[in-house]
Amino acid sequence: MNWAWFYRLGSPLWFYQMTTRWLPWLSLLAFVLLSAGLIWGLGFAPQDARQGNSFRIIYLHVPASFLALAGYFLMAAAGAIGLIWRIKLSYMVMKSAAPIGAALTFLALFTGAVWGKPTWGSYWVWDARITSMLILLFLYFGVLALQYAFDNEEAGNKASAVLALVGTVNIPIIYKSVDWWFTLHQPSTIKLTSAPSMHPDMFQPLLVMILGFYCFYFVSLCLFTRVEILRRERKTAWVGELAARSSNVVEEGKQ
Amino acid sequence: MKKYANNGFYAYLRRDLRLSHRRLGEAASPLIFFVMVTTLVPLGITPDPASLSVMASGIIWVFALLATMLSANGLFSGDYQDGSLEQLLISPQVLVMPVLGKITAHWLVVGLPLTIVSPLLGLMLSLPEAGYLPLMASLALGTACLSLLGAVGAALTVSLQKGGILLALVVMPLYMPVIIFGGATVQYGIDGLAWTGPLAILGAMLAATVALCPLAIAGVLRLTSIN
Amino acid sequence: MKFQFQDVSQMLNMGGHGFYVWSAVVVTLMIIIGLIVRPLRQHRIILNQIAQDVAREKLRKRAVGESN
Amino acid sequence: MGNPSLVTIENLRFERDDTTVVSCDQLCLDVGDILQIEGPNGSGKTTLLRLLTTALQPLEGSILYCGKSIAECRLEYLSDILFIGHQSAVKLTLTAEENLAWMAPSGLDFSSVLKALESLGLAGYTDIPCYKLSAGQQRRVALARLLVSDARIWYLDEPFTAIDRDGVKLLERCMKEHVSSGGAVVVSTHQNLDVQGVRHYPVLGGSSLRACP
Repeated sequence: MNWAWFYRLGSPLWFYQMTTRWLPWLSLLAFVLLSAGLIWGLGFAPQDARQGNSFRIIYLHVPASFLALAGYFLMAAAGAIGLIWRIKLSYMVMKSAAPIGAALTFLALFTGAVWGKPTWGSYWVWDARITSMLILLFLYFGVLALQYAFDNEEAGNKASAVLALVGTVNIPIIYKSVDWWFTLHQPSTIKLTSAPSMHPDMFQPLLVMILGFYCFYFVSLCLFTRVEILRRERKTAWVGELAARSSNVVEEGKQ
Repeated sequence: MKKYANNGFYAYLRRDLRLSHRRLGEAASPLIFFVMVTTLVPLGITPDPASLSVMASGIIWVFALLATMLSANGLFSGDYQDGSLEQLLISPQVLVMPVLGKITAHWLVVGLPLTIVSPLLGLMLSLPEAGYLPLMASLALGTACLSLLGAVGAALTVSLQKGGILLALVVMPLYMPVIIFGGATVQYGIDGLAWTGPLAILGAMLAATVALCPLAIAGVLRLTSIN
Repeated sequence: MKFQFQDVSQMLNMGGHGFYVWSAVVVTLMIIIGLIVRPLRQHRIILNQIAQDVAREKLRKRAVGESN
Repeated sequence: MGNPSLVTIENLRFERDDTTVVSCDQLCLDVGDILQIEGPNGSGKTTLLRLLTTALQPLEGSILYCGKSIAECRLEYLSDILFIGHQSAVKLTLTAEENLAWMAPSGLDFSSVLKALESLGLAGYTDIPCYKLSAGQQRRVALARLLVSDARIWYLDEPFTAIDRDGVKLLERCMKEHVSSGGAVVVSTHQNLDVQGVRHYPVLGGSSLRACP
């Protein structure tokens, strides 16, 4: 069972070259999807009967919370691969996934809060989904803080990988217990998240936005990972040559 | 296979209890913290018994959580400083048992006294009559859960100098389900509902953490003892 | 599927909810652009630093070469 | 105990932050050996010892105990080694007796613990908490393990720090007795031991070790 292809998959050089080729196309696709979805959702989708136009924030809130959660699982998976097969690249992917996930979770919280104001009259509502999203943000902060607390890079990667795994085990428990807690205290009010059977005209732009957010997520992840690769492999030959080549380009441009 | 005095669950349980016994002042500080900080509430918010009794169960649970978390740091940092953690890592035994022994010792020194003292604080915060039994039951199980989860945080931050506050940051989200069901148990008791329901869920959480946390801790101690 | 608003001012107002919708859109765009621009900037900074390291290394080697 | 040597290292390599800290092609430790690891500070001596005691995971290569890789007979190997590192692993609030009884093999009677401590010049200091002892005395409590332990392989990381001259002599005598009675010692120190038949092992840090001398 030769694992050559698997380890080749894990080589930073291969990842860097592969992303140099594919990244422009992926970012173009992300741009098209996002702008189309946004214009469609904000401009063309029909108004919601009860919430009026404020429901349009769903086109930002739902994709962001999807990505926030999916991002955490991706980060934990990258950490697990790093721990089990000791592939340096997967640690780099984990390190890059953390800040993006945290930013998207914050975005989900912000859009949720802004959405709460017109529908419920106050920015912060202890709704089940919003509360679980807040705890997810704390989980992200835990991983980020642990990552940069160690001066030994190796220990930092392993500790935050384990924390991400522990967090993954806890996420379903947290979500279930927050839902249960929510029904305990406010059984009557409608839940923000119960996706009302949406009119197809409203639903299609949401799908486009979710796809757009996924593409954007992978573009950003690749960009952050490439920076991490350069930082970690700065002593290798190919990085030195790459840097030399790019700085010449800059000098020629200057003359 | 040669056997050693320091192998296994009871060896570490006895040793840690003896260590805490030698430094009783230090061991009792979480308890004193728990009592003192609970007296802040009437001073800070309101001494009026009616409004206190509404908040009593939540307050006691939150401060029990904080007391356990503050004391979790000492679980491994003492051993790390004087080198006995390294001796533990290379001792011929499965790492899970001594870790469980240390956590049980931590619970006996911190969790149990909190549970025993909690009715006294219930009195101070005018907790309704029906709340005392569920309070003690939920704290007994809950503090054990908190000790186990806090130990995971302690293992993650053991090699850091300023690990204390980071431990709180790392462990706090993991504590949230425990406090939800802990508070709910007492609330159900006060409202006259069957409070054994949430208590059972707390028991399930304890079973899960007893099974999984020592494994995670053993893994983390081996991985991050690099320097 | 037709455009929901007659003119720009109605689109901005969005039946009174315009402020919330547009503030959410603005923050979303800021975060998305930020998550793209920041790594690109870091990428350029690191490349320049490495280029300087490589140049400095060459200098040192040449100096050592001349000295012995 | 079979003809393969007690501990064999085969092309061991360990990296820290992408720099090779330890790379040892071949090293064999037989019964009756005293192996002294020498080298400037930071040349990887302690890392090599920590690799031998499985505290660190090597990047490549393997360590064999009596011919079997330690991955298979991990508990057996660990029960046969004794490691004394820079830190003395002595709990300051416990007394010297309690500390030694804690680190000694189980079933060891109290008198032999006392005898070991006294022979290291700690008579009279054995029942007071260790924070009352000086650093040298605390170090001796850790070294008293050598007298009570029945592990065959000793890994000693700079055991002579904070130990006075006659303490050093006593330790060298212990090593000689241990080695002659079927044990082996790997010691990393800067002092030269006046013991015959010591094999020297310079660790050059970063560069690869020469083969078995």
